[in-house]
Amino acid sequence: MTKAKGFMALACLLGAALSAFGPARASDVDYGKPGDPIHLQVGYQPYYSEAWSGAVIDGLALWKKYLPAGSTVDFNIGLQGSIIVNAMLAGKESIGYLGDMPAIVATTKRQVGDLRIVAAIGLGYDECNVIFVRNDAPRFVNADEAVAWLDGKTVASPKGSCADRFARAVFEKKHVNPTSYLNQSIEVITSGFRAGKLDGAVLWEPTATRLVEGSLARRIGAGNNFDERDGAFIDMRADLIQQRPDVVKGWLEAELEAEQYLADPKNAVSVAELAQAQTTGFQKHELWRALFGEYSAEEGGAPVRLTLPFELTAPALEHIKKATAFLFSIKSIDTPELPSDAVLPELTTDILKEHGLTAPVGEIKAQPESAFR
Amino acid sequence: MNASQVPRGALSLQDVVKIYDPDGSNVMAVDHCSLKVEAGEICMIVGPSGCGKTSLLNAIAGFHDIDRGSIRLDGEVLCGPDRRQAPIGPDRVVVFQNGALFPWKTNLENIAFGPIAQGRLSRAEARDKARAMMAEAGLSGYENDYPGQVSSGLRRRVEIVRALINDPAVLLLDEPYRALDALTKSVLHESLLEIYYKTRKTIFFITHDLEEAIFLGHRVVVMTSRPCRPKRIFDVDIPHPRDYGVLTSKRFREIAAEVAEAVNEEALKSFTRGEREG
Amino acid sequence: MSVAQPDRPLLAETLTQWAEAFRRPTLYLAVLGYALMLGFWYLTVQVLKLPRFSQMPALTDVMREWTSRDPAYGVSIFTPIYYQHILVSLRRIAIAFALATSLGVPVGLLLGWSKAFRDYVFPLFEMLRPIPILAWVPLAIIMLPGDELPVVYLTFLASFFATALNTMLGVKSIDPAYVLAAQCLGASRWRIFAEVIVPGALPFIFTGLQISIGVAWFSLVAAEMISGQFGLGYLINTSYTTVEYPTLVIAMFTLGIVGYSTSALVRRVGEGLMTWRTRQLAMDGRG
Amino acid sequence: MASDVSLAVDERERRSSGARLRRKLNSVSTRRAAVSIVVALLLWQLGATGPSWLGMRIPILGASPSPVAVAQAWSHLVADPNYWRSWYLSLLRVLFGFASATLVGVPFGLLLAVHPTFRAISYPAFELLRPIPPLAWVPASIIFWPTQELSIAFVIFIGAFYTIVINVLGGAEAIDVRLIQAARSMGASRGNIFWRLILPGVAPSIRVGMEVAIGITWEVVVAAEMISSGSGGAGGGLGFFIWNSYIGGSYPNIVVGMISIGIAGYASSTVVRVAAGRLTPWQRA
Repeated sequence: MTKAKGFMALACLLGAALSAFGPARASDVDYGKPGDPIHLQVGYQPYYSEAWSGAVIDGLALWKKYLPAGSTVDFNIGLQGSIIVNAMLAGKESIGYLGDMPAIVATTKRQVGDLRIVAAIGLGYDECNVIFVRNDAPRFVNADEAVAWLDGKTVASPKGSCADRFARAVFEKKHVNPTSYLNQSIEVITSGFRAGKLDGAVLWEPTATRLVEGSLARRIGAGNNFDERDGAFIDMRADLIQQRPDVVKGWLEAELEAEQYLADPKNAVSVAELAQAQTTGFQKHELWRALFGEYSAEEGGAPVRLTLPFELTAPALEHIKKATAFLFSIKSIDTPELPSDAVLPELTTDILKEHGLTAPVGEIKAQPESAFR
Repeated sequence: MNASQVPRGALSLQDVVKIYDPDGSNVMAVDHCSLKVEAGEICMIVGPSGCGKTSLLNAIAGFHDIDRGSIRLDGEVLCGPDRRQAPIGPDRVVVFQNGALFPWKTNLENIAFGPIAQGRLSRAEARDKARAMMAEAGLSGYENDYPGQVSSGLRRRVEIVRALINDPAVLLLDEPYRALDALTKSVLHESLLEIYYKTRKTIFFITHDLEEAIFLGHRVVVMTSRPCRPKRIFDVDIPHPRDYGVLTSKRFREIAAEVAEAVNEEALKSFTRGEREG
Repeated sequence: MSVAQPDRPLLAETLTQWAEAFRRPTLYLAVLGYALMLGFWYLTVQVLKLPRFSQMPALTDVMREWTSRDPAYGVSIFTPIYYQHILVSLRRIAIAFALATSLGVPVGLLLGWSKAFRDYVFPLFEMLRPIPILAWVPLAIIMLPGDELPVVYLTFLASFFATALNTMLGVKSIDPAYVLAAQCLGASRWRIFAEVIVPGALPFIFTGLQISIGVAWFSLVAAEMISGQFGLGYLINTSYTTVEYPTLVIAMFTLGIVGYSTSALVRRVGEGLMTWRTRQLAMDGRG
Repeated sequence: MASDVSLAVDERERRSSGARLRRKLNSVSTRRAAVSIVVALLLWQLGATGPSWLGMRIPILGASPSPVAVAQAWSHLVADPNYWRSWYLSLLRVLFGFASATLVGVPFGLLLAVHPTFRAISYPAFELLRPIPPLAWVPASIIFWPTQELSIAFVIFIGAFYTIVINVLGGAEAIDVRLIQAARSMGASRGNIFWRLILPGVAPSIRVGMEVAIGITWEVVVAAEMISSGSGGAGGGLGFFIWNSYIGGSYPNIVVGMISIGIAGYASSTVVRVAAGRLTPWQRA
């Protein structure tokens, strides 16, 4: 037994050595002092048109104007918001462009990482909430009939995304029960339709327009048909907000300029070109139509494709509140309401006041086909 | 199983040649070997290791073909010019060097395997006959054990009984007692003789052990080194039935000296050639 | 491997073994080993919050979630969904394993026994085998209808190769003397196949089955992660994308436990069926 | 009638490799192998191009790309540098994961075998995690490790590590205890018993462990690349190449990727077999 005692001693020694590390708030990332150049890691989604303001900041390098000299920014592509949330929680990224569900879920993981919602960059009805059925599905009179058809079918949607939240909200509202509700990424869904394996899917633009233009599936409705909004937000790590208010303000200034650029109709085509440069497998027209083109009413289209609140306006806060309650009911998060300081509206409100602007800072109206050249 | 049947098991090998042709460098294992074994005779084959004795036995059993000459059993052609390879059959049962009892069958099932496989007896009849033969061979009580559970000596006796139940014309024994200790060997020699005296089966027995050859055999055939051919045949004129007392008799010593001298000559030749154990 | 003496009642036998176990130090050392591992996990994640470790789910959170009546993310031993994931995975493993065994063993026996069959089939076999099973995932998704079939197919493929190969090795390992002895005793080619080749290859077949169940779990997890619905692999991947880390760890440990018990079952069944083998091993082989 | 089991006299000494090779080439089995491969390819070609000659799609085979399409795709890819880059990346990951697993696994296995108390403590914990398949570690590994490269390397490490340790342990236990007693009776110290006796005794099972482990590393690297590419990684490698071909809808490339991995796997296991063979010269087959 003497050997065992030896090992016991060794184990205690090991424990002591580890605790010598000192319980520094190890999970905080050190961003340096205000004014120093900063090396930012940003998680953004060129494959999610509601959050294209991130793509515009990257494409036009707007961040250079507002961040301290010598700073660098790495733009990391996430195929869906929750991938970015994982990276932000792990401290690999500190700013994230997220759909409503991941943005909300991110603020409920305090024991892993402290993230806050700082800006509402888009509110709409058919940017994230778009429903598809297979091409050979029967003709439907309206969206309700189409959704009813999905009962007992195979439906796919990227779990943990804004589309997932919308899909489950609609299925609950319309008492629809697909036999298999698959968790598949937007890519797998695209090839799933190509291989004829899916009956339906719920996903976001621009992949939605790609399915339509590639005639891989048929769009049968969106948020407008079910009075279900979709929204996109910016989350930031609390330690970044606390250590570097200058960088946060600078980034939000760049965000404001990007949203104003998006709101100007004549920039539509250049935004599409810019998005094409940051994605693979998309035609320019698909990207243009995803945010700026028009869709018929029965396809769930509406004259206004997207409003750009920038500030956390009342409708944006209402949407967050409603979505949080729903996410708790389906056990996606473990609290019925977000912590009080999870949402920080004052950051964007101050900037708007400085610029003498009021939210929303812009609106994207559907343009006729002729507008694309 | 009475001895009054027409005596069977007369083997005659004429001019048998066996050439192995692994990768073109053909090696002659058996060189114009001619040998006659009377019905009911215990014929002992002795020779240096790797001299081709086993190939001879394999040819008789039909495990492989021969290149020239012929082998007859009771006058019938087993293999010859028009049929190179003898058919394998229960008339010539082989008992292998390190045993071939099926480990997954009990001793009884092993013995009953032959008659059932040939369809001569029903499962029940075969089992009864096997149980009777085991009793006769002093093996009762071990029927339901697996071979792995009994001693190697006992296993060897079960294997002999497994051969005998098919009433073969010839028993082909390929150094069956090689891996056994001297004590077990002597017990097995006596049990083999006991069985022989009851059945008078022809026994074609290959061995390295000179004393074993002389003690058991009517005749001892000393083979040359590779390629093997009968070099000298000794008649062991000690009368049967024999018991272990024979080993110390003068006549036994004389024969042993002569046989040893003939064998050593060949053994030296094959040793210098670095023959591995055949 | 000690063989329990049949005359002493089994209960007495196990009780004495338990009593001995408690006296020997190994039990305490094993507990120490587990304590050290869990302690390391608890220490680094919760107490010290080391740089990389702080993101990992905490030991107490995982345990609380696993055993809570109303788990935060809906998965614990008290929720039916937990058992649905386990059952779906087990069903897939069972189907794939059964198919792989019922196809793999005969093919393996034929590969070992008949030269013609081996000449024709083995080259194809050897060309397909080096391709990692999971490289088949995209092709499986495209070629096979539905989302259940590709997952089962992948699991089947991994097991099939393992079973067939080991069965073939089993046939090859049989001492030729048995075949010749059976021929001497007048057995037909078919009877030799049934009463010599098959029993003779059994030990290898059972090692093959144990490898096959392990490989099956290996492929099932990955297949479920990529394209499945329900199942432990699926649960692992989904709880990653939806940032439910405690559920992720629960799924991993559950997978470990379920995987281990199925392999142990296969091993126990194997040993049971081969009574002659176990007794033979106890008597240290044939003389 | 006798089955293929031959009872030829010992032929190994008289075998000359030249003759053996020539004999093997035109032997019956090689001809049959050629026939079966050609027939398989033909069936696949006909199956895949069902509509062209049969007018309708054949159920399962119909969805697969035809061998001709695969060959064409491969001819384009050969000129494409990042096809070879994915080879390079996957090979790098396999090598890195395999080497680290061997460097850690062999000593750990030996320590388990030699040191009873260490074994009593760490083996149960080691066994607790063993049934968890390596790929179940991918998400946890992505969370834990800072870069995607490290995450995949860790998963490969897990796959190979367990195999090597189990084999080394098995090998050490199989050493005939009488050898150790004999060495000890000749006054051998613990040190040289280990170096002179246990290590060479375990060498063959280290070799087997490495050969099995390299196979597993290929299984793991492909899947890890696929899974992590599914969750946002952009790491490249043959697994990623296959996944990208699937996503991009260019199905012939998928089959090219599969065959490439088969070749890479086969080549690396041969290299390991030869290299590890050095470990046990006395075991020359």
